[in-house]
Amino acid sequence: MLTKINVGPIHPSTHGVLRLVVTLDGDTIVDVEPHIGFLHRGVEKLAENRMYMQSESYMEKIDYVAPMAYSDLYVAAVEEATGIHPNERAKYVRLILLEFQRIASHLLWLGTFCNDLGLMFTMFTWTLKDRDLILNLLQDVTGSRMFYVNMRLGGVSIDLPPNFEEHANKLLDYLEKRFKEYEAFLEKNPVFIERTKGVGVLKREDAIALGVTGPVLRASGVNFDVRRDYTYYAYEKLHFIPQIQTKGDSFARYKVRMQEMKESIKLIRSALKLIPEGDALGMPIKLISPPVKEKEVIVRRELPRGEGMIFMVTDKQRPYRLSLRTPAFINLSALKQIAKGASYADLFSILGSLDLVMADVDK
Amino acid sequence: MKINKEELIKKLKELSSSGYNYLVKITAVDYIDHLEVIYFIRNMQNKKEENVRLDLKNGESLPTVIEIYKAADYYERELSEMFGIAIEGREVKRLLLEKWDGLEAPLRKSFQWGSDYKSG
Amino acid sequence: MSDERFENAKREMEQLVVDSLKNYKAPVGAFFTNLKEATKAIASGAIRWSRKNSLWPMQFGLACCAMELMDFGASRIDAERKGYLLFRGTPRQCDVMIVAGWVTKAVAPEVKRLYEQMAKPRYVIAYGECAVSGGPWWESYNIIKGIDQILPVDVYVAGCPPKPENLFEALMKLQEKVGGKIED
Amino acid sequence: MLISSVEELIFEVIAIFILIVFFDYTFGWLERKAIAKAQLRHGPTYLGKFGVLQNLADILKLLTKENVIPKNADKLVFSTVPLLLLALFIFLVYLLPFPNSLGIDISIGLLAIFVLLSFSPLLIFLTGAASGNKFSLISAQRSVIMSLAYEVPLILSVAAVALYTGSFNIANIVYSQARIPFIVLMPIGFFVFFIAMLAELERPPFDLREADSELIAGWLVDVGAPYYAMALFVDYTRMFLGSLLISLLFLGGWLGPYLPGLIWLLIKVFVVAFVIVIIRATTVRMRLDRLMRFGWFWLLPLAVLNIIFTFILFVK
Repeated sequence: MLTKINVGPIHPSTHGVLRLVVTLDGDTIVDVEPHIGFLHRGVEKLAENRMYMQSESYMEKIDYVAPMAYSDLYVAAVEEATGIHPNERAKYVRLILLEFQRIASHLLWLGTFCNDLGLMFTMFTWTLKDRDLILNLLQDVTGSRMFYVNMRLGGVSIDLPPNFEEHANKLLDYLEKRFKEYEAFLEKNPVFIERTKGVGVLKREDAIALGVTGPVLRASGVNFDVRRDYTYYAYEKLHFIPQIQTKGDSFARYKVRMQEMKESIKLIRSALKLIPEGDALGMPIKLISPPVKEKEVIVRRELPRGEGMIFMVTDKQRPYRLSLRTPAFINLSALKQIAKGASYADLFSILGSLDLVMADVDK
Repeated sequence: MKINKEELIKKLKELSSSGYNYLVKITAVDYIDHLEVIYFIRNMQNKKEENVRLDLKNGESLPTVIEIYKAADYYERELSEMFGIAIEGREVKRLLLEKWDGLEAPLRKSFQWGSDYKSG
Repeated sequence: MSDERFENAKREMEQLVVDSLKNYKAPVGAFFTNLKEATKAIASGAIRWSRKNSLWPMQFGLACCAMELMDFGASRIDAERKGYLLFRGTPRQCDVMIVAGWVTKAVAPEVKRLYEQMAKPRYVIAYGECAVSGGPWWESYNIIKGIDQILPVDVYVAGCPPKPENLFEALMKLQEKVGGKIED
Repeated sequence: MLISSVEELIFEVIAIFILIVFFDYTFGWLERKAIAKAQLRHGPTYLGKFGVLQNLADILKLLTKENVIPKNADKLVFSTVPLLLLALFIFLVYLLPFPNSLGIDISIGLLAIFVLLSFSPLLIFLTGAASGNKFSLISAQRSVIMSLAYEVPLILSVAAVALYTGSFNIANIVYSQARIPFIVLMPIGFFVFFIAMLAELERPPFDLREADSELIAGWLVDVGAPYYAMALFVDYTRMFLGSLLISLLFLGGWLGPYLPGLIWLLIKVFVVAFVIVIIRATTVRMRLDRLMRFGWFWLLPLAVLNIIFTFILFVK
């Protein structure tokens, strides 16, 4: 006998406002139908009616877990259109800040993922504490706790403070120690292994066919990372290596993110060594931005959740059409395939392992 | 590359069999007198990217490519409600604007986006 | 003529007084009435004290501000110090609904329904610009401009997003309101 | 001990009820504090010294909140069964022996307790099924299925104890641990009993019925605030019962040097309860099918092995 269960739109584990209509046969999931759009507010339309640099704040609110990554994506698109490119130091500064943002985002994911598995709030508070330290560091740099709006054409709004390197290194040492603890805490727990290994398997072919991105794609054994394959800023110089797992289950997705955090630490460390002296400040925001040179712009960035892409058709002072490829949107579409055949209890750990931000899905 | 609407399925099949197996995005641009639909596809082996473009007249429908790329599901649904493009060959349920009572597709240039602004 | 009418009225009034006295039960003892009132006062005081000091928020986040809501419960702010924690997922057992994020036209009926499912007494905090007035999405085609259009809001917290400390302060304000210090 | 007069009965009833309330309140506060410490927080601090009054405020508030009974619910069952559940657990505590000849110590106490204890999944099932909510219904189903997994090993591990002592009287069991507590004699049995008891107490990693992240609050989803206060009371009383049983059957009960019996018993009970809280703070939830497999492939053989060992080594 099939039972239909409505989960959401407001449910503790849907990470925002997501409605799932789950069809169950006993305890096995036969079908999951996500209903989205509860947070849709039309960012693309709003951006069409704003001057170029006015939209940056909107872009940050698309993905509130990693706002800086989105503002970087958008500003990079405008930079591409206007032909004002960041100098060498600005590239490094952006890279450092973005990698810190990636660690913060993954830390939050780890906490909520453990919540979904039923470890009520212990891991969550631990990772949030570490995330807070990163946010404090970013606050020292940008002046804001959550929405930074610190990317400017050709650089950043405020350069790194003089004692930044010392602070950052101290924080990185601390984080490295914590990651070891987390790994020991989780991977030595047989129940955690049991709940994640072999659960929610997404095969390599399916991952490509469904178009999933980011850590989900890499966990399925596809060697693709925008940071390497469409390299930008200084990733090539820092010998960046994408983190790949082959199993494609929840554990692989966990592992990829864990390794990515460590890789980010490595990247920041070497970037801090190689960063050139000089000035990283960009153009201050003015209502009238520099003239646009390109007709169409395509920009790709590796956001914490996956590959973000902006396709922009430019007008004189504002985008004629701004098309966003948000990673969580396409990762959610894979849920139906992954969750089929899993037990109801695993639905939320699978959902959690995809690392969805609903505002990112709904645009 | 720019193609005709009739060639779309054939062209995409050709590309997907030659290794372009990853659909990055389907998007559309409203040029008031016509619509341009763009398929971004990628070869996961050598990471090359190709975009296939076609022009649609207003009110014209678009053939579905879900047979070739599974990922097209959500993108086509999004297109159909954001631009009001009808999709041939599949049932298209609403996606983002499930409970929306607006009549016009919001991303068309003719959409009166400021109308609500005054009443609020 | 007029005297007679006055007489009649006077008699009726007396009769009314006598009748009303018949229904009046004399107090058994002044002590007992005082005790009853005292218990009543103590009980209502205790209830007010308990309501004031245990405001459980609902585990319910909509958008950006939910991030700060998480931080509010985590170790830096630790909302449990004043009894603001024990996030319950079900609306039946919560007191405070913290609307953290923008409310779209699609989700507004759900939020309203959730509010109606909460048991009385219930309070609403509009947390962040979007819930207060629509905030940056003021011009969007799919947004409700302020949660107060559909729910009675007790405390507004402005900011985009407000820091978790601000939410703590807002709950302290709500405490004062529940405790009777601030009139509605 | 047998009860000789009405006064004694009343005294016992009141004394044990005070004990239950004392434990429930202290444990409720301690658990909040311990969990908060595990999560690098402080827990309640403002209300009273170290926030001891926080739970009082919470309970009072819950009891005075509006009681919502959903339209789809079976009103009679929904509003009476939680009360029955509470009564059941309080009654079960009365069946246990306490030092200083407190408690109704009947000769088949052990048997009676485990027979009555197996009613609790049924009552939870009734509450869940009566509330007319699908999440509660799933929780109710889980409740019954779960009991299949842990009930048999639980009873078998207790059977070894009874086999060794040759008595169903719990006081006798306690006194036969005068030299060595049973945790040393049959560690396997203790392990099985402890795990099965965790499942019985609905504590993580076996809190499948009240799985917050999946079922919101399980069988308590549609329960109104006053009933939730009652459910909390049930939870803590059950906790008291569980840790009492563990300390009476395996840790030597109230026997111990120097200190009076009641103190020893409370110390043991709180230690057991604390261990259970630590487990709650550090482990993720198990899945139903894995729990079944664990129960039947691990706990049951271990329990049988324990009985065989006990029989060969001590009884012959």
